[in-house]
Amino acid sequence: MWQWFHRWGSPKWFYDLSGRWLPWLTGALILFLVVGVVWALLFVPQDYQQSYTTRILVVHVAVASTSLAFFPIMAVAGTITLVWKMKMADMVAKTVAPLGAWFSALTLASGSIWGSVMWGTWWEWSDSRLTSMLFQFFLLISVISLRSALNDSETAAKACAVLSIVGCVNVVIIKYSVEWWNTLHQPASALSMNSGSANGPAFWVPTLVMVIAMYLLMAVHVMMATRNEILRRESRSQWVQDLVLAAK
Amino acid sequence: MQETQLLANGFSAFAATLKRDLLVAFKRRNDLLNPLMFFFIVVSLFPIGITPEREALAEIAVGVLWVCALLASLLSLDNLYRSDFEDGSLELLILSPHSLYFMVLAKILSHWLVSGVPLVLLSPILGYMLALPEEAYPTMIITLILGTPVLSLLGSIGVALTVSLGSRGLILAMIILPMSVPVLIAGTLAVGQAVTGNPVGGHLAIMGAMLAMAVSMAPLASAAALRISIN
Amino acid sequence: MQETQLLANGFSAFAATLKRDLLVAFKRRNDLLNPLMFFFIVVSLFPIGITPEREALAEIAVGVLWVCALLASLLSLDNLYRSDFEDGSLELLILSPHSLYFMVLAKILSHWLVSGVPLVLLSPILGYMLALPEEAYPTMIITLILGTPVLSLLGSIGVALTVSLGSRGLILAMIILPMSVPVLIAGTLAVGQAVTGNPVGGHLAIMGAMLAMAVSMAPLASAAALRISIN
Amino acid sequence: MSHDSTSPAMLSARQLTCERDDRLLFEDLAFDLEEGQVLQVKGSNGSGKTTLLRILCGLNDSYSGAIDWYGRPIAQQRESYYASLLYLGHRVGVNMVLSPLENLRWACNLQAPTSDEQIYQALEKLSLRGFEQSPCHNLSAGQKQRVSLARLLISPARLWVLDEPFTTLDVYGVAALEDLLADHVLSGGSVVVTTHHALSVKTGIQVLNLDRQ
Amino acid sequence: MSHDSTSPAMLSARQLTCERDDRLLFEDLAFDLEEGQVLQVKGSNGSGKTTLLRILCGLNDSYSGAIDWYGRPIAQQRESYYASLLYLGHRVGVNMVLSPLENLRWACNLQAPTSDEQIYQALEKLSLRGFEQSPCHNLSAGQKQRVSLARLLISPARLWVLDEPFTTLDVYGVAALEDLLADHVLSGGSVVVTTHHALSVKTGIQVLNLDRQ
Amino acid sequence: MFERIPFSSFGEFLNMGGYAFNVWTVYLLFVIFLLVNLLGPRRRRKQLMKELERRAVLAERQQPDSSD
Ligand code: HEM
Ligand SMILES: Nc1ncnc2c1ncn2[C@@H]1O[C@H](COP(=O)(O)OP(=O)(O)OP(=O)(O)O)[C@@H](O)[C@H]1O
Ligand SMILES: Nc1ncnc2c1ncn2[C@@H]1O[C@H](COP(=O)(O)OP(=O)(O)OP(=O)(O)O)[C@@H](O)[C@H]1O
Ligand SMILES: [Mg+2]
Ligand SMILES: [Mg+2]
Repeated sequence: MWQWFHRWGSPKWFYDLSGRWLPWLTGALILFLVVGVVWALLFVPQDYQQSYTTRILVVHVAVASTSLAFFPIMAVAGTITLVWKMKMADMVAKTVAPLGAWFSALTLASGSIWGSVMWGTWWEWSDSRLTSMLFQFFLLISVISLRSALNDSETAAKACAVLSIVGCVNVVIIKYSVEWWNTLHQPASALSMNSGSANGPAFWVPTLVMVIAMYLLMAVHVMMATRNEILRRESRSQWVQDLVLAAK
Repeated sequence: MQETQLLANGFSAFAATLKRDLLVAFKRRNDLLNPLMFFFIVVSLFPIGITPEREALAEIAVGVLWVCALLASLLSLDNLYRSDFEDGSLELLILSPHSLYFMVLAKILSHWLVSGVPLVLLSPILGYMLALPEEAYPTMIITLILGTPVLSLLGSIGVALTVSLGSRGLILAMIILPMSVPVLIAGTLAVGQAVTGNPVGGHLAIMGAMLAMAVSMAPLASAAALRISIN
Repeated sequence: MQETQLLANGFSAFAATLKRDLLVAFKRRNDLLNPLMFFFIVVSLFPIGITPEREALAEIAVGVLWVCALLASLLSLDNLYRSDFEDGSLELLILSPHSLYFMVLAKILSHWLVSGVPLVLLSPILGYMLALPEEAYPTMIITLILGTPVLSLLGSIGVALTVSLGSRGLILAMIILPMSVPVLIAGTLAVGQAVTGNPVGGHLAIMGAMLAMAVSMAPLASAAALRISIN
Repeated sequence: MSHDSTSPAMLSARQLTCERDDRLLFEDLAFDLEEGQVLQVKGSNGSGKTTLLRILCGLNDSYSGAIDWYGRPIAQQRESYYASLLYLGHRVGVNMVLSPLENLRWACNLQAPTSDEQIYQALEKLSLRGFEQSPCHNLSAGQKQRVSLARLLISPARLWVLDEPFTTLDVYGVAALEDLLADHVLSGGSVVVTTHHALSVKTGIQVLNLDRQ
Repeated sequence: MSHDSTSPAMLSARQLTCERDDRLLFEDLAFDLEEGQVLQVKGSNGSGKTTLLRILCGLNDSYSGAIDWYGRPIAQQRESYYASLLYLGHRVGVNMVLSPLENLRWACNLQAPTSDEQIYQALEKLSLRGFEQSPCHNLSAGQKQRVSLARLLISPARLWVLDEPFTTLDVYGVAALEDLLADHVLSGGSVVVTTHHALSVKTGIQVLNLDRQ
Repeated sequence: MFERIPFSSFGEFLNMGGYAFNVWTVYLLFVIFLLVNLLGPRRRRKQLMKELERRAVLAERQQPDSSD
């Protein structure tokens, strides 16, 4: 167990391993993406109420449910950074945050584009998921800007770790409090996301394919970006120099 | 024997820190007056910017009061560790043999006494100016008493994280404001309930729980953040 | 001959100052992003604190937008001269052989480019989120274009006056906010007129006049204030 | 702990290595500081003196190696280590709004309870008489430095870590500080100090040079 | 203008008196600084050296008396006076976010257009090679001081007003600065400087002692 | 599970039952999102390698002088 943990902590080991995995993961990603998108665009049935916009839903749900994974990941990575001072954890945390912001932004965008059809409005404060997703986005941005503001990378790593942990707790609390706030202000049923007939295997199977594709995307992106980060931070170590000279 | 000695010294260090921070605030004067005046000015921007009609104001009163309390607390927090960081006092604090948790707690307590308490005291007047319904006053005051320390405590984490940055203000706001949303929601909800005559016990209990959690966790997080920032 | 030489040097000093301030903002990154995010976050506190209903929001939209623009400008102003004062660059600026008026103008211009312009660009989205009536958009944007530089200019006086004070934030707010009330009133009035379909030319003219006056006077006042603060 | 441990040194470092911004500042540094000794850290600008002092105080943890206080790692005994440590850095640790008296009242109480009498005496010795109650904002650079030096006279700490304590002091100030150092060392305390100034303390001075040869 | 005016001195002061916080710092001070001269302002901590230097630069106006630049009051010819004045104060005037290059690009262009080449050379001479592009936040105290000293090498100013320029410099830095001062004086410039350090410049040093006898 | 493809012509497919704007905007954003997050790291990797190579060459050139 400990050995395993230590190996993960070694940048070189991660670099080699991810180098071997990346082609496979990328292949799987492309496969799932193509299947998911084609299925979504061609085969998803039209809804009596939502017409062809169910095609948006496939993307939306996949991106949205993946975007919820980011704060927990960052919090775990942050804990590892603070407790075991493992550099790899911080590199992952660093690359995950901007990706999470992209996911959140796309969730917000696809959700509100669909909302413009379903609700006749692009934005609706009285829906708890919208509001809490917006604040998740804000918190992610604050983690990113804290990191870019601190110019010492070690300080930045630890500060962002603290902020991610606090933020993770906070995202949960915000989600509950926003829900609670809405149930009291006005019934959310009219706007419930589960309205419509977006259920049944014809819908959820392509959605599942897309969800898997999104997790693969996360894996591929994080691996590639982390490899870059490793090269940058370890640029003076012997193995990186060998690697650079070999690549030339 | 030695243990109790250290504990006694710890108390005297806590007291010295609290006293010093209050003294600084008192000497600066502004620190005492400004959160109040800021609260007052920003609250009075709304009748100017939005509408002077009493019914319309009454509807937004609670929200405006809470948002302004949040902003006032945010602005006054900026200086919680800043000047200590710049003049090197923060290093002394960290190098003291006593638990940083209590030292940080002393600083936060002093901040709350200086900026939170006056705000609570001023709130009835502003509530009146914003035509807040009468039955909401007690709840508003209680929620502010419970909520403003939470704002100070949460804010302290953000300040500790950003204390070494040259450009402050905004990044601080970006960290603190989203974190404070739950307090804002709980506070406005409770007062909203009071206006409509519903029981508010549950909401107050939740705010109390938030306060308890913040008191126990936030100074720890702030202390960790301070150690990181000073590195 | 020597005159033109000095003038040319003056321009190069102006350009160097502008470039430097933009560079600092760009290097910090956050300086570019933060006023925007702050504006966004503060605006979104209001629906949460007040009400999520669109009709109710529509009524307060203009006011909230302007108040938040004011606050965002206020918070980002804090650093206009602060870090220069602390590291001694301000002394260099004052001791330059060129007119302090232009140097100050360069700094204010850079502040506006970094914090005012993005805010104007973001305002339509926030207007939408606050359910601002459609016909108000063009007026809102024009008033913000005219109003945000006035906020930067007026703010600069306040910052220059308080730059030597240890505790910032709030006293700054107390100086700047009351000064900015006329802008706030003119801005919200103009947008309010646009909502009700009335002509807005008069209000815009007033705002233009304010801008002209601020451009000519505020840098002078700021320069004087800086000389006093550095004493 | 690989060093001879008949009686462990007050402060000892082994294999200290520090890298900042991809520049190796020092590598495999080792020293033993006994009671009653002065360690002068030398080096040109940017050689890592301040960094080393902050590392010794636990204010910076971007290093590898071992730092022991009486034979046990400092991280394991923060409280007792800090109870006998006094650090004076580049930044003086003096609040501008408060007076010297108020500043010292706080700074000294952080370590151990202190009476005003002690503070008055310390300020007097550093020729700050008459300035006890005026805000530090109105003091000159050297006077601020003196306020922070007053802590040396009051604190019970046995290890002093001083980062360029002579800056901005006039000749009398320098002499007074040298006397202080000598007294401290004579009474069994020890000092880690950086300065670009020629130290003239009578006791044995151990010199640690950070410049790469 | 009561002094002999066959050819007015570069900088001259008459009857300078300054009181701060009800303490008289100096009274009826007078001096003439000719081209090619060094004026060293001496005095113990808090005697008013910094205050005097800031008064000479027009940064402080809580004084009475006359300060003339080539025979005319400085207040009447700010622009031409500032065009030939360079002041280095206790605070280094270096922005922490910018690199030395960017800092100097601004600071020098404020006085006169400057090319990057000049800046690189100046930084090289002050052994800051390799640090030109790294943010000043990451420099040590002495390195920051060197960045601000680089202005001396670039600026065309003929009067230098330096407030404790030797602080935090190592021995090489001190020697380099002394060379700089000597060169400047030889080429007809003049210097007002405060330091608690023994100045070893070859030219005639005029000493102004602010300590009350 | 596989229903009939509900489009009879390509035009109808593009039209998406009158919601062309909404559907295609989302997919456009989705594609941009994919491109940014997949090609971005690749581009950065290329830049980084170039930079590292440049530095390696520089170091090699300097090595002979400093190693003795
Ligand atoms: C900006 C607007 C929106 C945001 C930020 C948003 C956010 C989210 C999030 C975070 C999820 C993931 C929930 C989970 O996996 O547990 C989700 C799922 C979903 N959203 Fe949205 N959404 C938005 C608009 C909409 C709209 C307008 C609809 C349609 C009425 C909609 C329908 C759904 C459905 C059906 C799901 C999956 C159901 C589930 O897993 O519970 N969303 N959305
Ligand atoms: N801002 C101020 N307001 C009022 N009095 C001040 C202020 N700054 C300094 N003083 C007083 O003026 C006196 C002279 O200060 P100054 O900084 O000029 O001394 P100095 O000779 O430069 O000393 P040092 O060698 O310590 O730098 C000091 O005694 C101080 O008390
Ligand atoms: N915050 C920082 N981040 C990264 N590098 C830094 C930081 N502070 C200092 N350094 C680097 O560490 C090196 C050593 O700095 P340090 O302050 O320890 O030097 P010093 O020996 O105290 O020098 P001086 O005599 O100038 O005070 C410097 O070269 C500097 O570039
Ligand atoms: Mg140092
Ligand atoms: Mg001085």
